[in-house]
Amino acid sequence: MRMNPLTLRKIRRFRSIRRGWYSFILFTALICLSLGAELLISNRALIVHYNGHYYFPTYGQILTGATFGQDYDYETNYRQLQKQFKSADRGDWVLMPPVPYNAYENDLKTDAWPPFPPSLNARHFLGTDVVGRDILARLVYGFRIAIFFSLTLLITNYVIGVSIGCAMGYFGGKFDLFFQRIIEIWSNIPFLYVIIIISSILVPNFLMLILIMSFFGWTGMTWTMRTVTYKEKAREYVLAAKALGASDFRIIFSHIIPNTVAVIVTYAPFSISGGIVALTSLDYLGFGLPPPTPSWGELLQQGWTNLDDWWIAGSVIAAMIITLLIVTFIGEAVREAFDPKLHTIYE
Amino acid sequence: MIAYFIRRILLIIPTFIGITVMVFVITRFVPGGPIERIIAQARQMKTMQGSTLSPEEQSQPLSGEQIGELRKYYGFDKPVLVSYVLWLGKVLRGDLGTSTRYYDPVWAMIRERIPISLYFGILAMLLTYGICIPLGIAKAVRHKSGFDNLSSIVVFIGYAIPGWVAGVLMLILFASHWELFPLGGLVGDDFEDLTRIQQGADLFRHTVLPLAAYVIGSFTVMTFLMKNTLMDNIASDYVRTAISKGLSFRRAVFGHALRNSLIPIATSFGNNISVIVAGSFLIEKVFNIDGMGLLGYESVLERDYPVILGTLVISSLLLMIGNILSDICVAIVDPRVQFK
Amino acid sequence: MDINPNPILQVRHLITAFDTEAGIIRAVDDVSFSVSKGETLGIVGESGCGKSVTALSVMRLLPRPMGHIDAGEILLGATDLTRLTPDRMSRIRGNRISMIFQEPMTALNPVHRIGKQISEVFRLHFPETGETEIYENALQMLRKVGIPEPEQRMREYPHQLSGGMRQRVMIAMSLACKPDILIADEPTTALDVTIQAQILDLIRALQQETGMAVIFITHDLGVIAEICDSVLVMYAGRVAETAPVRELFSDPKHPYTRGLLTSVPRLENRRKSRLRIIPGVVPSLYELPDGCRFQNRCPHAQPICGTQPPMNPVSGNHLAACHLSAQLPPVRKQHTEGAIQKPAAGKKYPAASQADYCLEADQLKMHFPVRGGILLRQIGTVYAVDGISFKIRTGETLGLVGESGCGKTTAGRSLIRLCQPTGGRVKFEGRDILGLGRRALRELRRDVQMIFQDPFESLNPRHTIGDILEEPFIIHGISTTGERRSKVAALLDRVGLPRNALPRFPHEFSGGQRQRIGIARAIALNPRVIICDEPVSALDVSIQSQIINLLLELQQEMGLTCLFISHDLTVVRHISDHIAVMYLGKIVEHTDADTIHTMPLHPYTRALLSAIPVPDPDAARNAHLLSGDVPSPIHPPAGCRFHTRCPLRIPRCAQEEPLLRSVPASADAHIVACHRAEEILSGAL
Amino acid sequence: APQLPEDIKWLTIDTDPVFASPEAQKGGTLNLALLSFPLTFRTVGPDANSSFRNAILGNQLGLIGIHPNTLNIIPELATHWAFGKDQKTMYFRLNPAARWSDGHPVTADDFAFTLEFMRAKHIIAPWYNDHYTKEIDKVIVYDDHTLAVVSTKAVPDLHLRLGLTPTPRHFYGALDTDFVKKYNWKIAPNTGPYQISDFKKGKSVKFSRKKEWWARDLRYFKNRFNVNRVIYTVVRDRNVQWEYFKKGKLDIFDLTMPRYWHTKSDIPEVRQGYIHRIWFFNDSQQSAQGLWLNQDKAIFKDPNVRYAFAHAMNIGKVIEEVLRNDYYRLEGMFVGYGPYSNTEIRARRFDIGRVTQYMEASGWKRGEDGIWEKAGQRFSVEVLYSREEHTPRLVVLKEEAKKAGVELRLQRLDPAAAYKKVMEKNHEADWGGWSTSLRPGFWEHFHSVNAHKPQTNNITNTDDPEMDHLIDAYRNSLDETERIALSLKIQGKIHDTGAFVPTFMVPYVRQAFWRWWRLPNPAGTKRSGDLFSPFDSTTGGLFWYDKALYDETRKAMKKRRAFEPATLVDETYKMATIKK
Ligand SMILES: Nc1ncnc2c1ncn2[C@@H]1O[C@H](COP(=O)(O)OP(=O)(O)OP(=O)(O)O)[C@@H](O)[C@H]1O
Ligand SMILES: Nc1ncnc2c1ncn2[C@@H]1O[C@H](COP(=O)(O)OP(=O)(O)OP(=O)(O)O)[C@@H](O)[C@H]1O
Ligand SMILES: [Mg+2]
Ligand SMILES: [Mg+2]
Repeated sequence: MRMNPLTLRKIRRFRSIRRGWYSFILFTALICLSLGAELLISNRALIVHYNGHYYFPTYGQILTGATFGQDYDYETNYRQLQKQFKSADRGDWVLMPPVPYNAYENDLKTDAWPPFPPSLNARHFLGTDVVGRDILARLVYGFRIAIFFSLTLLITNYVIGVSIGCAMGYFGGKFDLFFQRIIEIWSNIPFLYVIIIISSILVPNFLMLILIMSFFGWTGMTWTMRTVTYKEKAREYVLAAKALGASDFRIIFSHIIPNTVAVIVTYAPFSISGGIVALTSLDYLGFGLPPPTPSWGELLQQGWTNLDDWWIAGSVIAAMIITLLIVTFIGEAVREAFDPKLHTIYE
Repeated sequence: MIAYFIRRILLIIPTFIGITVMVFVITRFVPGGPIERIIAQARQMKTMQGSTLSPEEQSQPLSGEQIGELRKYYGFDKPVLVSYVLWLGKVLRGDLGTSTRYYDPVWAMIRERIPISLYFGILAMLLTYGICIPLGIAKAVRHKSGFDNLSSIVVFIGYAIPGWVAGVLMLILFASHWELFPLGGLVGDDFEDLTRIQQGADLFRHTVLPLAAYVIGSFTVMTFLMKNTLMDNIASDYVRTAISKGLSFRRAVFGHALRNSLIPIATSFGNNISVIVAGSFLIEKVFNIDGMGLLGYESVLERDYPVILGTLVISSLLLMIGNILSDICVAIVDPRVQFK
Repeated sequence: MDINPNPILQVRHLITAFDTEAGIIRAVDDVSFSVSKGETLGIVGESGCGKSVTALSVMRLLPRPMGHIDAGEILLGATDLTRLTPDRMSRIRGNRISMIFQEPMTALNPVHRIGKQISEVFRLHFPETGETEIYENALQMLRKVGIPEPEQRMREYPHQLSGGMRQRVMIAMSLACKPDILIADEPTTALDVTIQAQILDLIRALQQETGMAVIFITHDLGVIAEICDSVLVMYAGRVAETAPVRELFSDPKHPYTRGLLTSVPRLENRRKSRLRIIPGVVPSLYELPDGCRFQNRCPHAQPICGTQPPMNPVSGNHLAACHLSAQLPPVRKQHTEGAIQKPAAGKKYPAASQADYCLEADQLKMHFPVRGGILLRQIGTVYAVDGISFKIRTGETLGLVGESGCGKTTAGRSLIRLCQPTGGRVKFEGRDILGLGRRALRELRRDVQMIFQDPFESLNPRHTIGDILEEPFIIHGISTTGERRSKVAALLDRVGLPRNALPRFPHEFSGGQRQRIGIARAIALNPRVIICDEPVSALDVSIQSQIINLLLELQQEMGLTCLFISHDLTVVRHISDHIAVMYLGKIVEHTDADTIHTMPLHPYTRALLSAIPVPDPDAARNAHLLSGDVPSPIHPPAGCRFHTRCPLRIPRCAQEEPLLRSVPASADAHIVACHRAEEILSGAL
Repeated sequence: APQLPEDIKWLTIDTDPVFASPEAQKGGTLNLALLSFPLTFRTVGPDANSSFRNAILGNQLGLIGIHPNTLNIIPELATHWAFGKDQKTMYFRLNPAARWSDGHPVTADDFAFTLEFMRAKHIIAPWYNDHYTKEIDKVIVYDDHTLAVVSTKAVPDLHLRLGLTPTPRHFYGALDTDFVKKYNWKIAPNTGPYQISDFKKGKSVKFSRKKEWWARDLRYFKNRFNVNRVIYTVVRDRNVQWEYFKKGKLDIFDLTMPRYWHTKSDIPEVRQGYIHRIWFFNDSQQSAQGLWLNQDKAIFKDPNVRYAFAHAMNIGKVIEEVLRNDYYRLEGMFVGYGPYSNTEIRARRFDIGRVTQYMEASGWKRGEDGIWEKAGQRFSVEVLYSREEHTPRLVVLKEEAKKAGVELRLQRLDPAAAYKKVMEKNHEADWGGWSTSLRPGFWEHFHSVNAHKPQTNNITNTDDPEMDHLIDAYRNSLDETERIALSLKIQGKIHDTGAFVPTFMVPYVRQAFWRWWRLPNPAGTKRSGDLFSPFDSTTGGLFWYDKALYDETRKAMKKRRAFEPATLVDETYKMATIKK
């Protein structure tokens, strides 16, 4: 399978738009990092050396304190263990990730109360939130959720939107008219209202939210797809396929849709940032993922109610701006690469 | 052409009915409506006051009969469709009903909010068009120059941050920290006691931040729409023709390319109307502005069905009329369009 | 090296380059020429050879910042245009030099009224003129270019005008200031032959009136022969040859010019004969060979061609950029190489005898509804195809000609049910096609195939050549994957494409190659009938002949029955056995290919034939120039549909629709729909 | 006209201590904030029970009041009262000086009208309809200033039930179907010290002090209700309210939440003494905050599991590390009810050992992820709550519970939805509190008649015949000592059931106020929930505005001169049980 040289050219053009290309690299790196977040940010040790054995607690079942000779049955507190091993000095050691906290645990102190400001010493690089959870950890895990949320949302939205939009454009006529009305109705229904209804009947989880959001989100893509399909449909290669006896299904999926990829791809980054913003807004309003799921909206809410603790609002707003900006830059570069504007001036 | 618009207007009807039916039906399934609130209130009273009644008598706060009467009072006693038709009948007579929370006529409530939304909306629109069109032109002509890149970055930053987040940020910085602007609201508390000029200044101070939050995102779309279409148009044949007639490039751009580039902008005009009136509840919430957005949002939270439906009626009508207006705008600027 | 004694415009060693993504290309490389007052210089060459860029350079209208003049001078009188400030250049444009562009559809600003666009020129160059005077002048110009009802047109928008009208408006605009030089960049390419003839006529007349110099750019040698005094032949950005028009046609001294002249099909050629071709394709400007740019296609190439040839003077002002111009053999008058033999009847395809009709259409109608009103009810009908009948014998070719919009494509498509005809009957080998169910229709598609006009549009840009050629087999579930591969490879061989084309994508090929792919796809399933919808119209002359040859070959080998649609009578005549001429959805004349040329009986056919520019400066011309445009197929004129433009109309034509009938009554072969056919036949008209 | 019984023993009290300060001066404006504009000025009917109703009702006096410190009956509209022998009737003699705000005298008939009014269907308040029909039999009017109120049955604490407030017949007249709409924004005449004088819908409500209030010199009202105006302004966000307060646009800010007390209020204005802070302990019924376990859910059928659950809740840690040791552990469901409270009961403390013990006793084992398991069931409990502010507490509980092998799944629903879910008894554990009344009420929450059916308050679905028996006895007894004994016993049983896990109580109020506001000493009463409550007839209106201090402070602020910062702690009424 060879890459279409047109596509290759677009990719090359994309890479030549440095702002977008570096954003893309950064974004991919961020996603990869967040995928392996457990290795960087976790309260589980990376390696424990105890009694001559090595343990790798990061993934898998919990190791209770008893495993390492502690007197409790719940999950080992590795930070404590590290200190203990150090002071005991019997050759046992614990290697913790750079940020030795997970996104859920409350790092509380008896004589001081969260939120704690950023501290290199405590390894809370961005400080803690109002319950003593590490903000960096919550940002990173929140990012992971948000990004997968918007990716999944993107896929569901596009699958539905592209199919329906394509069908509308391809079949036209009554079918088109009918769906136009449906979409008009759909996009007018107050989306928040439905979210509230759903969240009042059950707590929205990841899948539910995706379902609800795509229930309303698919319409966005249909209009564009419809117009694009109309255009593609009139092109001669479609006629050629028809003349060969190709079925409608084949024409839509093998001929038209591949040709609309450019449109789909140019819209995708903006949909991703849209997804992130939507999830954050919902979380902010309290209709998003249930606590204690790490979420940016919840942090933003915290930041807003604790303006004096600037690092909360500061971290999350900065994270949001950076992420969205990166995605926007990618989107813009993709658009530019796929649809370069002729820059013409005359003397 | 007229037939086209008449058809468009006729098509509003099924859509309108579809939207309102959907929402009407949904309202019937949301927990926490007025009756449930009354029941809850009754229960609360009951706990507080205690009761001496014998156990057999009643363990629930309200009897079925009482609930029945409440249902009647709020019009929940009839089947959904029947009450929908009744409701629709009233709407057609211009009666949007009465709020089940404030017991004010819904239309009065909406009417009170519309000027505020309009105020921000029109300002936002003026600001957006006023900035984006010249900016778009400048960027199109100086594509890929330092100016273009820099302004793109600025505009993209604005685009990346959701308006309400920007609002929060601005409020923290400019209102709370530096105290340059007030913390929200549309006018100060002492507004009435001020002179005209002071009132204007006060209004201005209150307007700056929310307005910025409103427009920050729309800049990008508009600017780039302008830029891209203008670039397309400059590259098109007729501009070359114009120059070959002896026009300078500048005059060709302003005299020929610009008008064609305004067509897509005109298309967005109608949509903006509905956006204007709908407002953004997130921003309104942050800045404590009593606009349409907040009204809608609060009515949802408070299950104020008549208000929900009322705002929906207004906003969806406006949206659909806005779409038609867009078409009309396009028909005005573009002699080619032939709506059939 | 002045060719003209008294040049008004001199271009010297012009180099124009473009910065593109893939690098810098020199679209115009060392081009020199000159024009003097009243002279018409033709620039001819294949697509992409730099004709337009040359013109734009002269106008200083290159799209900045990509395009720039790198060297050379453009002298208008004594001023070097390349050195003028933009401001002063503006004053020259439209005033002393003006230009007409190829695309009349897009060259006018769609949102300004015609009047405004014309007046603008006056306003620009004569700022002191009053409004009424400007209006009068504009009106005057419109009248001059032959626009009927100019007052009304002034108030209209470009989209309300037909292509020919728009081109007239363009001409009016460019002549408004009585320029010294008019540059016409393919002003007629997008137009029909009849309209083209009108426009050429107009330009010629105006030139005579004002004595301006005209630079006429075209790829059509016929047009050159018709209106030019001298010719500049360009090839891949360079000048190949320049000569006075007669000399060029009688004694071309560059092998490329020779190739061009011989590869055009001519009415005097033998039908179905193999055309001379220039093999290969124009090299891309990105990978030009050293030395002569034509060397890879040149039949006379020699080692010396690896060095840049100088402009060798042949005589007076005849120069050719060829090392070998002096040694070339003299041109033979014989332009074709031996005819291709028709397949002997019953030899390869025993079932089909010559008398069998393979495809028959009977009163085929395709009406498109025009919807409107509040409820989108039908408020009108486009009579795109309005009852046409014909029969094609197995193995023969029927040519369908007519002007743009007359319903040729629609006829072709409804024949094979790419759109569902609204009436009539179509029979394929005796079977009725229109009644077929979904299944049967799919089966039918194996036997009836189509080749499309636009070789780029008709190939899915996202599919590789392999995918494209495999698709017919996949759709019809023929063969295993392995077998398919070999079949596809065989197809490539057949249409003369390299095997390594398989994994590549359509746009990696030139137009001619892409059309070969389209042909390969059409013949993949061994069809019996092929509908060719203008398969060569979008191709360059040198490529056109290659494709025509290929089609002829294939038809002969496979015994294909063909419906060949084209607006180019010469091509159609060359390839067809019979020809049907269409006008506004109806067939107006139908006979065998030779007769139509020698004895056209319908005034429309006559006009068509005479409007075709012949690549021969000495040919007599334009006895039957048509006026006006083709009427709209929504409201076809009553009576004879042609009567609105017919030079021979009589009152009866407006009332009574002439029926298709045999003329002379006895001969079955010549049918025509004209009340006055007999008079024409008798030579009275 | 009915005859007053002969042998009536009229009672009145004018010897209980007064609690207002004689130093108080009249004047000033108090600026307060509302989170949202009230939905109505009605006090009955739909949406009338917003927090703003307290402001309106605070200006509606009743026949009698309760002394906030001694809990004795004190006069309000009535000067004298008497108890009938039937233990169903109370007699009242009205203060002839009592006037409505529109100048009409308050008469006995206005009380009769209260009954009519409350029973009217048109007010769309079915609960009131019921209550005034089923609890109160009638009002007997003897003359303009003498009346009797009769309960439908003999009950203990009759005075808590029969102290009606009057309703102005001359204002309402005959009620109609459009009552709700018509009176939504009407300002009804009242008998209290203030009346709404102005309001801007959606923005502010202004109360003005009546210059010639008829009760201003009565013993228990003297030196109270001092400010001239009270302005409530709508500020939709508490954070913004805080900003308003800092700028002096609001006079009072509530600092009960630890974060506000400890960090947020650490601002220059406080450090320089412009703003004072007070921590005032009170002593009244504590609302029953805690986790309510639904015993109808399979997992909570086993008492051992319930006990284990209680022991897995590390409330102590939450108090210590989230609530900054400011909150107190609630030990049982009925704390602060005086003799009625069972002070022996101790809430179950976090104890992994006990959890293990209980769970193992019931045959559970820890699973691979450390959570208890038995027969495919995990010890995973869905905790329902609705207030965002509680999330921090719950996430700490959740993390701690994990150590004890219990998984909490937090489910935050919008209040209406959460309420509905609880009422349908679909919750597993509900995190919430129930408001209080003067005496413990058990029947609602623990009697089996209310179990296993929707829309009742027995949300633990407690169904225990023995408990029923005790509750019935408690309800039927008219003898105070017996009732107290039963109450203590029932509370013991509730503790044994283990279906309620008590969490926190906040037996104090903390507020910040600008320096020119003065408070009496002690700053409030035993039952004060808000030291700057401007209206309430029992505890409100004790503070006053000091013009001199105002001027001094403003001048100092202009000159940037600081005062001694002041943070008062008033432990006069601190509960005995929490005294260190
Ligand atoms: N704006 C441009 N940017 C880059 N390359 C260009 C541009 N315009 C023309 N060219 C290149 O210059 C070469 C000459 O183009 P030109 O338009 O002069 O050809 P032409 O002879 O007029 O062909 P045609 O008959 O198709 O009009 C082409 O190969 C084309 O690729
Ligand atoms: N789908 C359609 N709906 C309505 N009208 C149509 C449709 N297709 C073609 N027509 C009209 O039918 C007429 C004939 O069109 P057709 O494409 O067959 O002409 P043609 O002879 O092939 O012209 P050209 O040389 O430009 O290709 C035109 O006027 C065209 O506008
Ligand atoms: Mg060209
Ligand atoms: Mg065609």
